Order: sequence, then structure tokens, then C-alpha cells
Amino acid sequence: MGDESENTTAANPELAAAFADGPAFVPYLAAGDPDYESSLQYVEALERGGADVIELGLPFSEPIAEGPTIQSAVVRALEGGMTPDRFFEFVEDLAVDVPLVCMTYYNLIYQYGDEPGPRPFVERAAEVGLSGFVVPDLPAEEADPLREACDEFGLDLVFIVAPTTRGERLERIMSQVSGYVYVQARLGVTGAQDDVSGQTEQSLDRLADYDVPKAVGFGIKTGEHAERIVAGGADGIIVGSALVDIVADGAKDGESADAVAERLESKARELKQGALRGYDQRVPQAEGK
Amino acid sequence: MGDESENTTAANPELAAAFADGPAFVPYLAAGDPDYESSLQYVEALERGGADVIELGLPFSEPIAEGPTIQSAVVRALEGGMTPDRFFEFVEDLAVDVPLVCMTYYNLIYQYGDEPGPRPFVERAAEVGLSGFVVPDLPAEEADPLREACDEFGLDLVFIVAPTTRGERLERIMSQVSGYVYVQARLGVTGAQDDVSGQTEQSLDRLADYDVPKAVGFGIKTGEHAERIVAGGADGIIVGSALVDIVADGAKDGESADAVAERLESKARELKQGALRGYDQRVPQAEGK
Amino acid sequence: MTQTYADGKFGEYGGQYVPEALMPAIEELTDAYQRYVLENEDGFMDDFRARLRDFGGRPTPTQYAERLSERYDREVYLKREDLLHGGAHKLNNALGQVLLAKYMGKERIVAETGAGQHGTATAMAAAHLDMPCEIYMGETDINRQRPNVFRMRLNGSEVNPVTTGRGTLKEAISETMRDWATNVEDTHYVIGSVVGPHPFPAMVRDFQAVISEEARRQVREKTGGLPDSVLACAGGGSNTMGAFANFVDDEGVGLYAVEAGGSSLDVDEEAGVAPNSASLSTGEEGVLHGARTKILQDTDGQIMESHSVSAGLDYAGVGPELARLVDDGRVNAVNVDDDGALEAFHRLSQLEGIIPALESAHAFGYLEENYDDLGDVVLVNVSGRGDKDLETVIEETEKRDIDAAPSLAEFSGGF
Amino acid sequence: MTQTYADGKFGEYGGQYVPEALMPAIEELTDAYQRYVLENEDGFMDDFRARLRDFGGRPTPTQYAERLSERYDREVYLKREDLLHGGAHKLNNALGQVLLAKYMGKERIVAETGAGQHGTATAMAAAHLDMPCEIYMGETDINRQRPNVFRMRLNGSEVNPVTTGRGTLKEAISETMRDWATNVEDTHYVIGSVVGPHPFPAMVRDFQAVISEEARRQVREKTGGLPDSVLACAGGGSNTMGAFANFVDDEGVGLYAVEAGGSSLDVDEEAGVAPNSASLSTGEEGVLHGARTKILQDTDGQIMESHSVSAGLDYAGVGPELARLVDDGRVNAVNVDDDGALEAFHRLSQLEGIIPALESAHAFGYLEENYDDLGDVVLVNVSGRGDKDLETVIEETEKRDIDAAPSLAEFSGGF
Ligand SMILES: Cc1ncc(COP(=O)(O)O)c(C=O)c1O
Ligand SMILES: Cc1ncc(COP(=O)(O)O)c(C=O)c1O
Repeated sequence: MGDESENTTAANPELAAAFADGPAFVPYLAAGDPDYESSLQYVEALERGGADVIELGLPFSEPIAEGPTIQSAVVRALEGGMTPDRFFEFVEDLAVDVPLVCMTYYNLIYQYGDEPGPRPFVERAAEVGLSGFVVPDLPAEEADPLREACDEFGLDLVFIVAPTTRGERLERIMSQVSGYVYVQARLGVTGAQDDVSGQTEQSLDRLADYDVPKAVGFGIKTGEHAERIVAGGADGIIVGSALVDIVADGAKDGESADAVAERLESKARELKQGALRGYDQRVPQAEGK
Repeated sequence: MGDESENTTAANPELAAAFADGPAFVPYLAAGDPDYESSLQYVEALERGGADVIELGLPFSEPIAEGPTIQSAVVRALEGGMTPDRFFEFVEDLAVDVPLVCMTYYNLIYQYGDEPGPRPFVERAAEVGLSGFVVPDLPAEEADPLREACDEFGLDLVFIVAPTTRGERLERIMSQVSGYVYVQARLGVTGAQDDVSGQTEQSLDRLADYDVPKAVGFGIKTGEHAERIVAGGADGIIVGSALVDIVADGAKDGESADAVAERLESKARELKQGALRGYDQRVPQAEGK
Repeated sequence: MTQTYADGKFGEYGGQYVPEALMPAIEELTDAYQRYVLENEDGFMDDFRARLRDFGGRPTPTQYAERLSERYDREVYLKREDLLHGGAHKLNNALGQVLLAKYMGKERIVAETGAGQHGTATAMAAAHLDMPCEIYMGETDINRQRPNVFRMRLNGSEVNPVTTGRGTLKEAISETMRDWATNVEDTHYVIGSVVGPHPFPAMVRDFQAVISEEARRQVREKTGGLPDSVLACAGGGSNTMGAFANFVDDEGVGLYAVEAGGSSLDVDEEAGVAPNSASLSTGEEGVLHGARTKILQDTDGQIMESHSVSAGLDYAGVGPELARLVDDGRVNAVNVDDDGALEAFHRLSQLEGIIPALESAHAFGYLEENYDDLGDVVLVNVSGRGDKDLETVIEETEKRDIDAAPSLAEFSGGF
Repeated sequence: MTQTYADGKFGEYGGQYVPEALMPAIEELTDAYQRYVLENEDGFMDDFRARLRDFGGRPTPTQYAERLSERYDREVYLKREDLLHGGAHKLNNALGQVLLAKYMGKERIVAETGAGQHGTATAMAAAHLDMPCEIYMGETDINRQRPNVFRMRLNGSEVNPVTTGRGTLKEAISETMRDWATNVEDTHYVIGSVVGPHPFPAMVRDFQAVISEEARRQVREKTGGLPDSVLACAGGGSNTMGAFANFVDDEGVGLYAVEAGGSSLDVDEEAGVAPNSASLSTGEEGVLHGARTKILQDTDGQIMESHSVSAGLDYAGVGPELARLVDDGRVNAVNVDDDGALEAFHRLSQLEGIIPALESAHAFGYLEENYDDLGDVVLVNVSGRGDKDLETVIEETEKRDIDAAPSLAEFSGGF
């Protein structure tokens, strides 16, 4: 346990680096939504818009932690033929330089490859150059096998900390986490919200003593949200539904992939700029620490 | 009881007289089927056809002892406006000389008039010149009040003897009956049948020792039936459904009342002739007795 | 337990007004009732009780109703006949009679049914006891109650449509009597309530009396005493007599037979229609279906068409023993109209998580309106469950403005 | 009684694979389970048992099935969960959980439902205990099971349509988890079977274990010994674990979990469809809805659409404890296809006068095909009654040529 806790935040230099100077903008898209080719273009647009890390969703048939927006993205991606193998190809085909985190559910990780357990999946993820994982249905209690495989192949394992996470549980998670911690801004499932939850500040307070980047997600929709959250002390912002909405609208209205990519890029820029503004506001404080 | 048993078969000379010389033909029709005027004509046609006694049905809404043919007659007569009071008028309006027996259910007898119980009904029946009653849902056990009223006003009370009636029950009935006994030819409800039941003979055997006319009914349809039954020892035949069928057909086909009446008369004649033939066959035997 | 009258009479009520052909069967049945039911010959009653327990699910509970008790500020207990196999008290009687037929050596069962509750109970009992069974049912009722027809067919019974008259219960009873009169030697007629000629009213009461036998003991266990009042709906009156029988001698216990007030207590003599089924409250003495009792009839004595929102109460007669107990002042004949019953249906469903039969809902309607007069401990018989009534409830709720009802717009027009 | 595993694991099965936001609630629930259920704190279990008795109708009987016993030339006993309030074993669990939520101070209940049986049981329990309740139900299921939706509404519950995916049970579970994750502080999620994250599988089993607790005693009373085998259908496996729990330590008693063989045990990987629901027989280890267990999945790990003629068995997962007991060789995982279940449905209806749920009919299908291997005394759990299935039975019987079925021509096309 002492051992693990030491190596946790240092598994992969890339993710740590992404948070090193200034606030990290961490957008999410479902890989293959609504089809393989467009999706490649969309992810690349995020980088152009200023992404520091990209969370790539590998769609699972039962996304129990997602709201309607991302559920629909998952359905579109599955209907577009996305599978774990195609996902790894997708990562290989992507022309982006920022670190990529795979967001998926545990069953897909567990089933992959010939031997049961997460190792084959992590091995392949390392091969294609992924930097880490977020697994919403894998709490720290069940994470040992995946943590071990990540350690073996030098990948990070990001955990979500919810507004309800306190005390012992918080410690257990923080001893397992690496890369960054995903601070869930409010209770519920993913989905863009019109205001930012007051629960965020309390969560950041609880995490103040832990020396790992804190990226806040769930419900961030605009540059102003991003600004406020970073000003409040977040090391990064995670944005999913607000971006997936753009993909969904494009798919519904039959827009060209180029047009959608352009809108994604500019939304990304808005969010990144917001984050930067927020960071500026708190620089004195941050330095004081 | 001794008293009652003595006066039973002698309440009304008319009914006894009808059975006095030769077999009695006892047709049944529902009064007012399908309307008052036609029904008067039909009943009168039965007399012309040779009826010795006529059973006139006063329709009741729940005729539990009737088969489909007579049930339908009852419905037609009720829809035609037949009521107990109209029934008594009907009897007054009839231009026939043979004795008339009212066949109905006990509730109508019980409810009639101002005081509860059968007396008002019997009193009125006597006034209009009815000779007696058959009440299919009134077994001997429940008949005392009606028996008393009949005695008071000099009317007969006919009882039905079923193939299942034996021993004590038979004695009880035979001690209450007057006019004639209605021998039910087979189990079941009223309705014309294609052959005559073997149960009839056994019933007549059981009744052989009782000195009261035995009229057999239930299912007699043709002159040949009538012949066989009278040959077998019956003092009379009761025919309902085979006649009601003619009324029903007439009503259905919109035949004129005259035409229906004519067919009733000729059916009656066929039945009466059959009965007479049967009687001829058994004369030696009957005399031997 | 109320008395058994050797002559089949309850005062002037009761008797045996049936066609002569049936009398020997009725005498045979009277004898069998005496021997098997009253004297437990061949262990009949033990067999019956064991089957009621294992096949039927007896004893049914007597439940303390928390929220009704709160609402009415007194202790309300529910006798849960809705939990009996088949969903109503009907099985107590059907099982008893089919078993008796078996002990009597009969080889065939006939029965009438209105809404189908007695028919389904009889079909279940007949399947259980391997007896061929035919059920007479009015054609109108068949069309209204197809799921129940289907259940009888599933249990292997034949369902014979009755097309005479309006094609409802009254006609079905008459038709079953005709079948019985035709096949009386090998057939037993399983009548569905405490009506018909003796010994049916007494026998059906005895089979149903297990309700009050249990409830009396159960209320005692829970409260240390007896209820102040017992409420049961009354159609023919079998759940009613079952719920009352063991309390009749407890003079301090008020007994309330709640009839269907329908849409009105008035009567349309001209049309021969009573828009209610309140024979005890508004009927007159007369003879129907083999017994003298209180019936809905016109001044001539013709039987009237009755009405109730609950098919199981929709009958122009009532058990002769109840008629007597009402005349004696021992049972209170009261009634609740269609509106009150529907409201009570929704209230019980929401407050207690029990969806009652519309029949049973009448008893709860009376409780709502009169709880203040019913004493500290009230026992209500839940004669059956309401699953059979869902279509009717949609239809009838739509016509009304019922506070207690959930919004059912999405069910407009049925399922 | 099977063991409780402190870590929520049954061998490698079980666990708590849920979003972090739910973990505190799950810890709180685990603690409440420990205190109230296992240690009877505040008399919780006494309260629960009393309510099961008075509100639910327990004990349900264990019935000797005369005609099945004759047919199979051995003693067949039926555990009659069809007689429980609501018509299925589901209430044992729903009542336990809603009551627990109340003891925990929760103010709101959510639940998922597929065919509507768990939903109706939860709605009844929630009404009884005065808890606001929302039920998630797939839109497809809502359209197929409108009477059950109506019953939930009558009991005062909200029914929330789930439009994602195929709009069936799997999606409804996911959606209910989302609601719980959002409202976790005041809300309890009443899961419908022995599935989901720990402590649900153990807790639901403990609430359902009353089935085998009673049945074991009842069979003993009747035969002086234990059954040679116990049969129960298995969807999620709650009636199954309930029927097995108190026999697991009786090594001589064979335990048979009868899954839905559907139309075939083969799988269409391409279409992501398994035309059966036989997770124990044909599924692979994986993680679904919070637990590691046997599930129907493609080689990638995507969950497959399952199928069964009985909606209540139509689920791609199964309780983790059952998976473990099968791996251990203690429970036999067997299955019966749609045809066999339908035939058994008709057979039981006609021979015993019990119309079973199509789910339960699977257990009887297995009995028909394998009675010779089941020993002298066989106990079958009748998990529910079939009234909910009548429409399906008409439709499915029409498609087949079933000897045991009555002629149903007049019902062609439904009611
Ligand atoms: C549930 C229920 N309650 C009551 C009745 C009325 O019958 P009775 O008055 O004989 O109990 C019926 C008749 O079908 C019924 O189904
Ligand atoms: C009657 C009945 N039996 C069985 C089941 C299957 O559930 P389980 O396997 O959890 O008992 C259901 C589910 O709805 C059901 O309604």
C-alpha cells in the first residue's frame, strides 16, 4: 500500500505534464460518434481548440453513469460499428499530440483479449499510446487488478471523486489515483447544466491537501463556467456533454463534418479561454500556496 | 290432511270432466304471444282443433323451468305488454268453452293484489272463470297457502310429477294435487323432442294406483308421439313447445294471424287425432282395469 | 354461528321454490349437507379445511390498516379475502361445493357466473378436484369479462353463453337451473352465493363462515376484544354472511351489509329497471331463484333489471338469511352509490396499497361516510381484489371528478 | 441459510461496480443491512415479518399437488408464492426494502421494472408505508404491460418512461441507477432481484429467504423429511435464491435453477441478440449493473439483448451468488424453452387449477421433462400467478400446436 501510494501520481509523465503550467482543458468525445471518419476529425478539432488532455469514450452498451446526451452519443457510436479493437485503431489513426485518456466501463476492459482480467486491454492501450483510463463503474475497492496492469504498462488510472466522497473513501481513492483526479461537480450523471454547482468548492476544499491535479467535470457548458471553476481553484476542467451536443446537432441536421469540426474547435477555444481567464484571477492565491 | 286429501281431486268438476271420456288433449300457449289480439285468436284455434283443456301461460320474467322455445314466447308476450291484470282480461275476452288452467310462476301469484299471499290472485282467477293452476316453481312443500286459496274458491291445483319423483315425495304431491297430474315425460325443461322418453312409462307405472287423471307433457311434438303416449296409458297429453314454435315462426315471418291460427288448429287436430288413435289401441286394457 | 333451520326457512324467508324435477336432487343435497358438512362424515370438513389451507391459502390475514386508522381516528382492520386463491372469497364456497359433489359421487359440475368471479373460482376448484365443469354466463357478461372467460377456459371448463334476456347474471342462473333440471342425476349445481333453494343459503354460509371464524380470533388476538362493527358488501350476500356468521351471537357487534346504491335508489317501474342493487334496503318480499327473499321487482312481481358499477353486486335478489337478519334488526342494511364506491376504490389503493374489488370498495365507501357511528374498532371485509375491475375503473373514473384518483389521462379509452 | 460475505463477494462474483457518487449510499445501505436486517436493530426484522404476515399474506402454503404427483409418480409439492399480495414473490423483497428505507430515514423510493411485477410490488409497499415512489420502466414495456402501469398509478406511484435503447428492463435499471446517483441523499433504490452491487444480492436473498424457511418446515410437516429436489425459475434469481437459501446446507437436496431457454440457446453475435435468458447456462463472467456475475455478452463484452416468452425472466444477467453456487456444483443450472414453458402453463392450469406466471411455468416445464431424475419428493416454487400473462398466452399459444391447451379460437387476437 505504501508502495502503491508512492507511485500513483507518477505513472505517466504526460498527464502530469498537461497540468504543469496553467489550467488543463480536458474535453470528452465518444470515439466513433457518429462515424469513424467524422469522429477522427472532431477529436483533432478539439486539439486545435486548445485541449490539453482528451478523454475518448469507448462506448459500452450500458452506460449507467451517463446522462441522456452521452447515452445518445454511445448509441450512435455503437451503431457506427465502434468496438474495442476499432477503438484502438482509432487511437492509432488520430493525429493529435496531447495525451489521450480512455473512458469506458469495466466490462469492456475485463473481457478484452484471451485471458480474463484487465491486463490485455491495458497492454494494447499502451501499445497504441493511450495515457490512462477513467472507468466510471470501477470504484477504488474493485480497482486493484486494473491498477496493477496500469502500473505494469506505465498508464495512469484516473478516479472520480463525488460530492459525497469523504473520509476513508476519499483516502482510499487518493491512494489509488494517478494522472489527475476527476472532481465530479455535482451529484447525478453527466450532462450540461446551466449553472455551476456549489458542491464543487467544497469538493476542492476536501482535496486541497492532496498533491494531484484536480480536474472538475459534470455540467460545464460555457467559457464562463470554466472561468468560475478554475478561479475557484480547479487545475483543469472536463467538458463532455456540451461538446457532444454539437456532434448530436450536426448528426441530426446532416451538417458536414467540417462544419461540425469547426464549431467544436471554437467551443473548445471558448472553454479554454474561460479556463485561462479563471486561472489569471487566482494566480496570486495559487502562488501563495 | 285427511280432509285435504279427500277434496283434492274434486275441487272443480270441469277439469275432471275433461278427462272423463277419452283422452284429453291439453295444449299450452303463452297468453299475449306475440300480441294480445293474435293470441286470443290462437287460443280459440286450439279449441277448434280439439283441445279439452287449455293451459294458458302468464309470462314471468324468470321462467326457470322453460326451454328456449317457451322462454322466447314469454319474452314476446312481456314485450307485448302482458301483465297479470291484462291476463285476467284476456281470459275474460276469450271465447272458448273448455276449462282454462293458468300456468305461471309463484312470485306473480304471491305479489298480486293488496294483501301478500296467493289469495287475491286466486280470487280474481275464479272471477274470470279459470279452472286451476300449474306453478312449476312451487313444490308441494311450499304449496299450502295456494292450496288453501284454491280450495276456498273451488279451483284445481295441478302438480308436476317428474321422472325423479318417488316414494314419500310422490305421496305428498298426490295428496295435494287436484284436477289432473302433470306427468313430466323426461328430465329437463320444456321443449319439443324428436322421440318420446322411455321414462314416461315408468312414471305412469308409479302413478297407476292413484285415482287422478294423468296428463303427460314435455317434448310431445307429433300425432304419433301423442298416439304412443296415450297407448302407453296416459289419460291426456300436454303439448306446449310444438305449438309455440308455430306462433314463433309466424311472428318471425310476419304471417297473418289468420294463417297462424289455421296452422295451430291443424296441428292441434293432428295431436288430438293421435291421442284418439292411441286410446283406441288400449281400450281393451283400460276396460280390463 | 347462526342457526341452521331444519326446514330451510329463515322466518318467512328461504324455502325451496324449484321445479319438481329438482326436488329429489335438493333432498339428496340436503341430506349430504347434513351428513358431510354438519356432521363431518368421512372427515369431509377436515378435508375441506385442509384444502382451503393448502390450495386456497387460508387463513387469510386480518390486517391493521395504519393509514385508514389514522384517517378515521379509530382502529380499522381489514379481513384480506383478496388474498385467497383466485382473488376473492368465492373460492371458499366453490371449493366446498365441488368437494361435496365429489363426496356425493357426482360426475359433473355446472355453475352460473355474472362478472366471472364465481365462475373462475368454480373452474379452479373443478380443475383441482378433477371434475368436468360447465359454466353458464350471459353473452353480455362474456363480452364484458373476457379475461375471466379465458381463465375458466384455461382451467379446463366449458363456458356456455346464455343469450336470453339481457344476457347477464339473472339469466345465467335461470339457465343453470335448467341444465341442472335436465342432468340432475350426475350433476351438482354450484350456486355462487347464499341464494337459491335450501340447503344452498345455509350451506354456502357455512362454507364462507371461515371468514368470520378467523377474523373473530384474529381481532381478538390483536385487540384483546371484539370489533364494534363489521362491514361487508352485499350482492347475493355470501361474503357478507361469511363475515357476519360468527358475530351474530355477539350482540355488541354491529353488522353492516353494504349494498350497491348504484346511481340512484329510485326505481323506474315503467322500464322495469332499478338503477341499484339494494334489495335489502329497497326490495320487497318475493320468490326468486328458488327462495323467498327480498327482491327488486315491480308491483306485478316481475323481476327488475338491477344496476351497479360493480358487476358482482349487480343482482336483484339477496340471501334469505340476510333478509331475516335485517328484519330482525340484527343486521343493518345500508348502501353506497357508484360514486362513493369508486372514490373508496382509489382511496384504499393509494392509502393502503391494496387495490380492492369494486364490490369490496362499497364497504369502504360506507366507512368513509359513517365512521363516526362505527365505534372504536371496525372490521371491514375486503372480499376481493380489483385486478378484474381495471377497465371499468378507467371508464368510470373518466366520467367523474374524483379527488382521490390519480390522473389517468394516458389510459383514456382503456388499455 | 447461505453465508453473508462481509466483503460482498461470492467467490469472484459480486462486488460493487458502481459510480463513485453511489458508493457512500451503498456503504450506508451496507451498514443499515448489517444493523437492521442481520442484527434486527430496533426490531426491524420483527416489524418486517409482521407486515409480511398481515399485509402480504404469509405464510403462503406448501401444497401437495395431487394430479402432478399422479402424473409423475412421485410427491410433488408447490410453494404458493402466487398467493402473496400482488401475485408474486416480489413483495417479500419490495416490502423489506421500502421498510428498510423508512428505518434509514429516506424520503423517496425509486425502482426499475420490466414486466411490471417488481414495480407493482414496490408501488404497493410504498403506498402501504406512505413513501413517495417513482418507477422507471422502458417505453416498450410500458406499452406491453399497461395494466401493470395502471396498477402502479392507482397505488400513487409515478411511472417514468425510459426511452433509451430498446426501452426494456436493462435500460430501466440503468436509468434508475442514474436517478439514484442524482438523488442519493434522500432516496433509496429498491432493486428488483438478487442483482446489483453488494449488499443488494445478499439483502434481497435474505428478504426472499422466507420462502424456503417456510417451505422447509412445511415439507417436513407433511413428509417428515426434506425434499429430494427444489425447482425454481431464474431470471435475476430472487425467487430462486429465496427458494434455495435454507436448503443450501442440506446437501442431499438437489437445487435446480430453471432459466429461460427462449427460442434457442444459440446466440447471434452479429446482431447482439441472445434468443434466450440463460445467463447461468450459457453466459460468461463479466460486470453488469454493479456486480460481477454471469452475463449474456458478445466477445467484446457488450451486453446482449436477451429474450424469453416470460418478461420477468428476460434479463441478460443473474444474481452473483447463484453464479457462484452453480460454479461450486451446488446448484444445477438448467433451462426450458418457450414451448416447454407454455405447455407447462396450460398443464398446470388444467390439472391443478392454478394459473401460474409464465416465469414459474419454466420450473414446471423442467419437471415434465426430467421428473425421473428428481427423486421421490419434489418441491416447485410457484413464484407468481399468471393473470398478468393472459394476453401473451393467447398470442403465443396461437403460434403453436399445444396438446394441453384448450381451444382458444374465440380469443384470437386478444381480448
Ligand atoms: C369480490 C366480490 N365481492 C363480493 C361479491 C358479491 O357477492 P356476495 O354478496 O355473494 O359476497 C362478488 C361477486 O362476484 C365479488 O366478486
Ligand atoms: C412471477 C415471477 N417469477 C419470477 C420472476 C423472475 O425474477 P427472479 O428470478 O428474480 O425471481 C419474476 C420477475 O418479474 C416474476 O414476476
